Amino acid sequence: MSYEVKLDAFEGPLDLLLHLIHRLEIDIYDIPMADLTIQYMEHIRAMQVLELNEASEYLVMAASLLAIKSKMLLPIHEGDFEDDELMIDMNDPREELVGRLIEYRKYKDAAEKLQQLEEQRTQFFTRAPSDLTDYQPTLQLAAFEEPLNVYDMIGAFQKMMRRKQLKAPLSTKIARQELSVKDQMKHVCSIIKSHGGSCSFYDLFPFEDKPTLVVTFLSLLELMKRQIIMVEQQQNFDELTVKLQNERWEEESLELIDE
Amino acid sequence: MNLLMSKIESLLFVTGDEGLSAKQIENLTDATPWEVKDALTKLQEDYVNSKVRGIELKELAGTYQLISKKQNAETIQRLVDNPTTQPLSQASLEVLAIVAYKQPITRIEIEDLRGVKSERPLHTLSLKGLIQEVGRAEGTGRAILYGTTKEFLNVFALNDIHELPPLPETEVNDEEDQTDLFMTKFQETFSEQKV
Amino acid sequence: MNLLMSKIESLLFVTGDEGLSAKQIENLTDATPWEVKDALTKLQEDYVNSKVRGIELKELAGTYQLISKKQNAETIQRLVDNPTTQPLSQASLEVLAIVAYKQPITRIEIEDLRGVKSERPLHTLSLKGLIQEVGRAEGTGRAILYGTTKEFLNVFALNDIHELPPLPETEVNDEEDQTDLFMTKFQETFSEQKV
Repeated sequence: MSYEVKLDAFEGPLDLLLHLIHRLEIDIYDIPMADLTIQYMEHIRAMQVLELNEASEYLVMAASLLAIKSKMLLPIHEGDFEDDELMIDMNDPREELVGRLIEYRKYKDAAEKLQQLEEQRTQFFTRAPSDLTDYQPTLQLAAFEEPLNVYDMIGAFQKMMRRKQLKAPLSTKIARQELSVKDQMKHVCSIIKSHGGSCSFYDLFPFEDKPTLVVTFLSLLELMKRQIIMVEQQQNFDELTVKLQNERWEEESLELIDE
Repeated sequence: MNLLMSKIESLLFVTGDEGLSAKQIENLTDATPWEVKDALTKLQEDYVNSKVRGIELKELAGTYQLISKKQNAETIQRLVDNPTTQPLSQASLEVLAIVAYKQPITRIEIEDLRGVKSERPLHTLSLKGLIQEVGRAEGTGRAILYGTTKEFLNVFALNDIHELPPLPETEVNDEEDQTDLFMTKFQETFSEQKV
Repeated sequence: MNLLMSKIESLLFVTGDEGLSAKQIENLTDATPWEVKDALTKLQEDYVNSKVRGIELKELAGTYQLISKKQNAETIQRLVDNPTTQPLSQASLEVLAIVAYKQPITRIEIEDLRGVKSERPLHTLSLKGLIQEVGRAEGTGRAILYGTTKEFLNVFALNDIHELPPLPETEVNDEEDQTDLFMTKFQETFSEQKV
């Protein structure tokens, strides 16, 4: 008998056995040990790739299959039954194995259900809590009421990552690559001007996409160097304010900038 | 009633993925538990019945939260840049299932059940914030006991650990059936031989 | 039309405080500018006319976003005033996670990561003594660099910052490494054994 064996598809010897039992349509409560053992060995032999630390586990199982098989071959003599000790030995040698297989199968099924739940969870999205700064009292009271552990922190981080994946480049590929620092400097100046000569740092970064952020930032640095704008911060945590230094900046002067 | 529903919608809207418990909603709206329950039920009915609404109500990880309507999943997925969350591997799912149903549980117990070493999936699950150390086992080793986290509930859209689908069979019955079967077989063999 | 409204509500719901432009909505829903305009108008009418709704539509500089209904401002205020329901604890926790793992880090870097302004949580965390200024960044801005404090270690029962579990940032490689080191020996053994 030959067939394709993909061993990395199995989660260990128990998984492999369950697979065989299913494929051979064996009654799990009455396993023909000889057949199963042969099949198991066939598969083990066909393994091309095996994990170093799992190899031993497959081996141990192989050994116990052989042990069970040979136990079942032991001749049963009449009269032996009167001996109590032997009675205990007469328990079906497969019993423990069957118990393990059934127990393992339960969790394998449960894992499948979890997978379905995981899949279903991708069908809906939550939103970040709103920015309630406007409602916030100046002094904030206790931020954490319950005792926290590091897993709360990791949880918070994961939530953020889930949310973050909804940040596709929304302003779809409008060829913004051609954006030059020079052009952006002009643009920045006009934004500040439209805000009446000074605006928040954030107003200058309305887009999420990286190239624009970088170019805008570079243009700000360039404008600061040329003392066309000034950046101010009143206090820690305060917003940065960008001011036009010289109200009468000339577009022409920007034209002279070398890129 | 309408006003209460409106208030609740506002509250749940601003609290986003943190959500609020029924108790918190009661306190914030000065409504009775009964009124809140009623308003929540009516809100969800509204959401589901109205073709215009794009949101729904869900109990997630112990709080009520607004979520986007499942029918619109495809539309929202167009917003998804690069999925940051990979689905879990088979090994991780198995270990997670065992931890979820048998918590608190040690690594050795998990490995006994699976028949394979399980350090790596345990590590992965910890890193993803799905399981955590919940204590130490009695005895010499003082082995780490694992349990699931709130993030676990979030990822699998559960409100509570008891919302997990029941295990196929309970262990006890299983063992009983099994021994019964073996006993019958054994007795059969036995009596045949006696004859 | 109803379906479009539902889609738009879903989209605006998940994009939160960022909102979407009409153009973006058109792209995401494959609708014409007219249809989108129309749907937005109808949505806003619905929100305003319905006593049950707790949200409304706001247009700001060409961007549409959902906000909580102004009539419910008082309720929202109670939410903010109430320390046990403060939705900011999630924000603080996020910022704290970022500072803990990426210190020293500037505010801008934090905001880049979170995609939202983070002054307020930084302020709270400073007040609580969980983070502190640990230096200034090189360069023009000389921005403040933040790091965690001893109190932080206390609160999270850590001896040392290195005791933090690794960050789930880079996707954990869930695939198991594979090796065939054992294989040769293994196959030999079993081919010898006649089963």
